Amino acid sequence: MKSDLAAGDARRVLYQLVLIRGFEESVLKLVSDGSIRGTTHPYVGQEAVAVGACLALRADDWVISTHRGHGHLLAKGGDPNRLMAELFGKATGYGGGKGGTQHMADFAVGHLGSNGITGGGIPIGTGAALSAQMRGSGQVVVVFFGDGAANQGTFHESLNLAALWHLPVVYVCENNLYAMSTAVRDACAIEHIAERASAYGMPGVQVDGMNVFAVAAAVRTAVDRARAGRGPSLIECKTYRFLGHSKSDQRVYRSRDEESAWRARDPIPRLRATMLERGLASAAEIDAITREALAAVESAVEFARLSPFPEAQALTEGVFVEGTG
Amino acid sequence: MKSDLAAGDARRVLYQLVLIRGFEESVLKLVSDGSIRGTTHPYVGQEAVAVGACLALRADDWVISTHRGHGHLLAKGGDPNRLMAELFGKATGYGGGKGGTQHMADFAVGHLGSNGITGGGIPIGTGAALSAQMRGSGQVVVVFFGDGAANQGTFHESLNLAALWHLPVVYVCENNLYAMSTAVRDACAIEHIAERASAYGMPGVQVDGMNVFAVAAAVRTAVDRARAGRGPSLIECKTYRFLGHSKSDQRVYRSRDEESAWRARDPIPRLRATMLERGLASAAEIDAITREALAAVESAVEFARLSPFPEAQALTEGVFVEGTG
Amino acid sequence: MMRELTYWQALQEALREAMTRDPTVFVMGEDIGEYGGAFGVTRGLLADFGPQRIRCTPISEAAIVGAAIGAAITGMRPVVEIMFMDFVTLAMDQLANHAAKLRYMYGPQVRVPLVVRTPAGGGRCYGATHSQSLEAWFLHVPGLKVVAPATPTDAKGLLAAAILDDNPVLCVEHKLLYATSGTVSADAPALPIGRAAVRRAGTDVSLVTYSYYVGVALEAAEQLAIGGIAAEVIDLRTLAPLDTETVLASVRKTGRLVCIEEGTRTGGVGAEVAARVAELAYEYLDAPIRRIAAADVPVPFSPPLEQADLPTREDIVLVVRELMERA
Amino acid sequence: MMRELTYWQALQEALREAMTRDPTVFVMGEDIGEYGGAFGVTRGLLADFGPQRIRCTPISEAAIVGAAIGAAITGMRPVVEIMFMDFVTLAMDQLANHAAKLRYMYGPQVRVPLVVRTPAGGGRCYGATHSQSLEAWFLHVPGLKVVAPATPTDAKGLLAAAILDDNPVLCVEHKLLYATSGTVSADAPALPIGRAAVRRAGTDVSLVTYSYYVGVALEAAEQLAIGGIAAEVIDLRTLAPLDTETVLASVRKTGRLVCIEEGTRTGGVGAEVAARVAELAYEYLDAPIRRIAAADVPVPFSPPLEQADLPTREDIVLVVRELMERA
Ligand SMILES: Cc1ncc(C[n+]2csc(CCOP(=O)(O)OP(=O)(O)O)c2C)c(N)n1
Ligand SMILES: Cc1ncc(C[n+]2csc(CCOP(=O)(O)OP(=O)(O)O)c2C)c(N)n1
Ligand SMILES: [Mg+2]
Ligand SMILES: [Mg+2]
Repeated sequence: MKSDLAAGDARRVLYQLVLIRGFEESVLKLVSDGSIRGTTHPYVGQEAVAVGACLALRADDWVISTHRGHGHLLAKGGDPNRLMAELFGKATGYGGGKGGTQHMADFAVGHLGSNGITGGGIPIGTGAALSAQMRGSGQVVVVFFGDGAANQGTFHESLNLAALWHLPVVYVCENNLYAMSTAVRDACAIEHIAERASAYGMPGVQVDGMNVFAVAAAVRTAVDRARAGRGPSLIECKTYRFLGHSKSDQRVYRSRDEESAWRARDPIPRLRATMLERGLASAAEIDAITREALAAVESAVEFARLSPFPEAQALTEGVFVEGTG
Repeated sequence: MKSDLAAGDARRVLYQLVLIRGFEESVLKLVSDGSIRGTTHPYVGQEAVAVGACLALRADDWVISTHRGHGHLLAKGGDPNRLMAELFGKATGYGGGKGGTQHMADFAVGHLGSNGITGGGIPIGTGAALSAQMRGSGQVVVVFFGDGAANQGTFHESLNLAALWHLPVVYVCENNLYAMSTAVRDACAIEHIAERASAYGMPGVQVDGMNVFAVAAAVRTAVDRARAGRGPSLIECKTYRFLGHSKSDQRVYRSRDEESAWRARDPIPRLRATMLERGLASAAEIDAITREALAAVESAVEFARLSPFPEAQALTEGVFVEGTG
Repeated sequence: MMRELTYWQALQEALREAMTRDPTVFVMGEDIGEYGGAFGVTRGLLADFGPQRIRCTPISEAAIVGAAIGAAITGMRPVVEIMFMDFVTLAMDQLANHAAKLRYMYGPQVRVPLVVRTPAGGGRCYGATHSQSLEAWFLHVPGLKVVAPATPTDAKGLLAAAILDDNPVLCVEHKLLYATSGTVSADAPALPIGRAAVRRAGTDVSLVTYSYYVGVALEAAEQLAIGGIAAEVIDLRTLAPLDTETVLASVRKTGRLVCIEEGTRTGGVGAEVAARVAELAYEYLDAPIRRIAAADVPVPFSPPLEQADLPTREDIVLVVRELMERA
Repeated sequence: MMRELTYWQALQEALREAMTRDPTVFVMGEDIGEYGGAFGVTRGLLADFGPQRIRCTPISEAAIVGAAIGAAITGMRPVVEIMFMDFVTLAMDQLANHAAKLRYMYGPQVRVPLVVRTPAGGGRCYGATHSQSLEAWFLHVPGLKVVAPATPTDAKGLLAAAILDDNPVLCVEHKLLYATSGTVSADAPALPIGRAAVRRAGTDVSLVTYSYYVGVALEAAEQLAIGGIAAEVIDLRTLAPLDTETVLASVRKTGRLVCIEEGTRTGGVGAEVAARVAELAYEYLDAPIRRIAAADVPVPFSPPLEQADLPTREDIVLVVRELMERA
C-alpha cells in the first residue's frame, strides 16, 4: 500500500468499499426475496478496482461501466438511493426504472452508463474521449470492462482507434478470471490481457486489483499521461468476484479453495488492518465509518421501497427527445 | 531468393505471376470498355503474395480470399475461364454470374471464397480450420486479408479463437500500405501488423511480399507448424498495389515517387532476371511461358464473351439448397 | 413412445439425437459446457459428447457465427447458441451478408448447414438488451430460414429439421417456454420447415401468431369461445419461409385477421402477414386487419411497465371483440 | 436564392452549413478525407474543415458508430458515413442496442444527436454485399429515426434536420441519386422529419414509395396518365416515424394502394405501409393492396439479372393497370 496514505483518503476509501459491499449484499437479498426482479451481477470482491480507479479521477472525468456496474456508479459518486430505486424499477431510479441493473447512468457525476452488451461500452467510452479531446476539456475517460469483453471485436477496434488518435482514455480491464462460467484460460489465448496493449502501441500494465491504492496509482499514471495528450493505456486489474456471476450461478466451474484464497485478499479487512496499524483511524472510527456506509445502504432500500412505480404512460414516453430536429 | 530454387518451380511461378498480371490488366481494360460492369480491385503488384502462399500449400489445403481476390483464385489453381465469365456476369462463371468480382469460390481447388466485406472472411477461414481440425483431415487454411481488415473486430476475435484452439490456419496479411485511400499509418496504431500476433500468443513474421520465394518460405514454416497441430501464425507480407484501389481511383493519397520505388521491386522482372542468371530458363523459354500465360487470359476473355448470360429464371433460383431439412 | 418433456429437454433431445447420428454435428456457444448454457438447454451434453463437440467459446459473437459458417461450408453441421437474441446484432454481418448469401453467390458448390439457436422474449425483467424479439429482421434476409417453435414437440421437430437442413436456419426460442412441458413422441420425425399449424379451428376470426404467444392466443380463444366467438389459432411455426397458404385459407374462412407477436409493432412479423393477406385475400376480409404487438419502445425493465408493454390475453380478447362488433 | 445542385452537393451543403454554424458537428468515416468518400459527398471538406472535423477512420464500423455515440452523449454532434449500407450490419449492435435505446434506458439526462449517413441501393452491378436496401430493419428499431430523401432539396433539408435532431437518425441515401440534380433554395430551412410529400396528386391509385423509386413512380404515373389513370405519388421521405396520415388520406381518396421499394419484398417497408392501411383505411380500399419490390434473393451481380431484380416503371404500370381492371 501507498506509503504516503492520508487518513482522509483511507477513510473515504473504506467508506466506499463498505458502501459497495453492503449495497451488493443487500441487493442480493432483495433479489432473493423478490423485492428486486430480474437478475443482478454482484461486484463483491472487485470493489478495489472501481474505488481505486475513481480515486485517480477528477469529478468531471468520465467512466463507462458494464453489466456489473453498481460499484462503478457508487465509486464515481452516484446516489445509492437512485441506484437502488432503479433496481426496484421505481420512478425515482436513475432511468425512472426503465433501465434496470445493467442500464443506468449519472451524467452529473461523470458516469456515462452501464451496459448490458459485453464489450458494448468500449467504443462508447472511446468516443467520449474523442469528445473530450475535440473540445479540449481536459477530461479523461476510464472504460471499465471484463476479461470476457477483451475478446470482443469492439475491444480491438476501440483500442486501435484510441491509440491512433491519442485519445484521453484509460482502459481498465477487470480480470476476475471468469466470464460467466468461462475461465480466462479457456477464452483468451494469452494469460495477461495487459499484453494486448502492444498490439496498439500503448502501455499495458498489470496491477493487483485487490489493492485500492495499487489500482489508484496505476490509473493515476495512465490518467496523467492521457491528460497530457499522450494517449491511452490499458490497465489489467487482477481481481476476483467472490460470488456467482449473477443471482442464479452455482459456481460449478471453480473450486471453493480458489475462492478462499482470493477471499483472503479481501480489500476491506486489509484496509481496516492498515488503517489501524498506521494509526489512520481508531477501531471505533472504523466502526463508525462502516455503520455510516451500511446506513446509507439501508436508507437506499427504504427510499426505493417507498418510491412509486412509474405511471403507465411512462411506457411510451421518453423514447425520443421531443422538439428537436 | 531461395537458393535451391528448382527450374520447374520457377517456371510454374513465372507462369502464375504473368497469368495474374495479364488477367488483371485485361480485366481493367474490359471494365473500361464496358464489357465488365461494376467495379474491380486489381491485384497488380501483389502477385507474389498469392503465388508464394499457394506454393506452400497442398492441393487440398484451403484459402479464403478478399475483395481483391482474382489473384488468390488463380494462384490456387482456379480456372481463368470461369473466373472471367463470372466477372462478365455469365452463366458459365463460378457463381453463374450471380456473385461477381468480390464473391466467388472454387471449392474443387480449395478456394473457399472471396468476400466483399472487409474482414468478413477471417472468421469463416478460421471455421474452416476448425472443421479441418475436427475431422482430422490434415488440411491447413490460408486466410488472406488486407492491412485495412486488420483493424476490424473480426480479426481480433478470429485470431484469438484460432490461437486458443490451436487451429491449423495461417493468417496472411497483405499489407499494401493502403486501405482504399487510407495509409496504414492513419489507420493502424502500430506500423507492423505482424506484431499483433503477440496479443494471441502466436508467431508473427514480416516478410517481403514482393518476393514469391520469401513468402513461400514463411508460409511453409507456418503451414508445417499448423499441420503439426501447433496452431496458427500471422504473416505480414509487405507489398504494394501498383494500381488504384478500384477502377475509379485517382490515387491522390500517394506519390508517383512512392509508386516507382515499389514498381522497381516488381516480382515479375525480378524472377525473370533470376531465372536467366541461374540458368533456370532461357530467354526464349521465358517468352514462351509469358505467351502461354497471356494466351490463357485471352482464351478466358473469349470464353467469357461467348458465354451466355444466365436465363431470367436464375434470378430466383439457388437461394436455398432444395430438398433437405 | 410418448413422454412428458419440457421445451428445453425437447431441444436437447434434438441436439443429442443429431449428434449421436451424425459426427459432423457440433455445438458452439458461450457457457454451454458445464454451465449448460444460460437457459440450461445444453446441460449434460459436455459430459456425454466432450469439449470438441460441445465447444465453449470466448465472447465473440461475430467470430462464433463466422467460424460456424466456415465449418458449415466445409462439411460440418454446427449449431451455434447465441445466449440472448439481443446479441445477434453482433453477428448480423456474418448472418446476413455471409451465411444467407453464400449459396446464391457461389452457386451449388456450397452449402451452409448452419443452425443458430437463440432465446428471445421478455417477461423476466431483464431489461432492454436481454428481452428483445428481433425475428422480424430475419424475414428480410433472403437466404435464411427462421423457425420459432411454440411447443416441446415443435421444438424438437423443428430443431431436428434445422440441423438436417443444408441451409442456414435461425431457431428462435422463448425464455418463458423453456420450462413448459408437453408430451413428445420419442420417434417423431423432424417437422417440415415452412408449415404452419392450425392449433384451434374457428370460423369467426384468425389469430395468427407463433412462439410463446400461441399459448396466450389459445387462452384468449378459450375465453372468446365463452362469449360465442370462434377464433381460429394459427401457429406459424416457421417465419421464413412463411406458410402463406395456411394463413390465407384461414382468413378466407373467417374474414378477420389478428396478428399477434411479442416484438415491437412497426416492421414486425405481423406487418408481413397483414400485407400478404391484404394482397392475396383482400376479397375475403370482412373487417380491418389488427396487429397486437409490443409498443414501439425498448423493452422497459420496470416490472409493471414491462407487463404493460407485453401483449396479453386480455388485449387479444378486447381486439377481437371490437372486430366482431364491426360486422 | 435557387441554385441547381446535385444530390451529393446538397448533402454536402447540409454538412458544410451545419459545421460552419456549430463547432460540435463533425464527420467520421472511411476515406472521407482527400478521397472524398466512396461517392464523393465529402470531397473538399477536409481542406475546409481540417482532419479534426473530417475524421478518416480505420475500417472499424462498430467502433466508428460506437465512438460516435460516445461523442454524441457528451456534447458533440457526429455525422458518420458508412460507406455502403450493407456494412451497417457490422454496427447493428451499436445502432440498435445502444444509440436507439440509451435515451429510453438512461432517461432525460442523455441525448444521442447522432447521424449515420449511408448509400443504399443497386443498379451499379456491385453485387450482393454492396447493393442492399436494408432500411426496413431500422423501422423495427424503436428509438431510431430513418430518413430517405429522393431529391436534392430533401437531401439537404432532411440531412440538416437530422443533424439538428437530438436523436439518432439514419440517413439512407441512394447511389443512383447522387448525380441527379434539382433546384435547391440556398436558405431553405431544415425539413421536418416525419412528413411525407404528395409528389403528384391523383385520384385512382396511391403509389407509396421513397428514395430513388419516387422518380420511377413519377414516370410510371406519367405513363399511366396517358391511359387515363390518375396515380397519386407519395414520397414517404421519412421512414421512421412513418407519416401514416398522409398515406391514409391518399388511400381514402384513391381506394388503391401500391407500395414500391427497392429492397427485398418480405419484411420490407411496404409490409408496414400495407399493414397500416389494412388496419386504418380498410373501409376505403377498393382493391387488394399491392407491393412492388425486389425478389427475395440477394442482389445478383450479373447485369441482366440485377436489372430483372430491381423494380421498374413497367412493373408499376402493369400492377396498377391490373388493379384498375378489378374495379
Ligand atoms: C454481447 C454479449 N454476449 C454475452 C453476454 C452474456 N454475458 C453477460 S456478462 C457475461 C460475462 C462477461 O464476462 P466479463 O467481461 O469477464 O465480465 P464479468 O462478468 O466477469 O464482470 C456474459 C457472457 C452479453 N451480455 N453480451
Ligand atoms: C466492412 C467493409 N467496410 C468497408 C468496405 C469498403 N472497402 C472495400 S475494400 C476497402 C479497403 C480494404 O483495405 P485492405 O484490407 O487493406 O485491402 P486492400 O484493398 O488494400 O487490398 C474498403 C474500405 C468494405 N467492403 N467492407
Ligand atoms: Mg470476468
Ligand atoms: Mg491494403
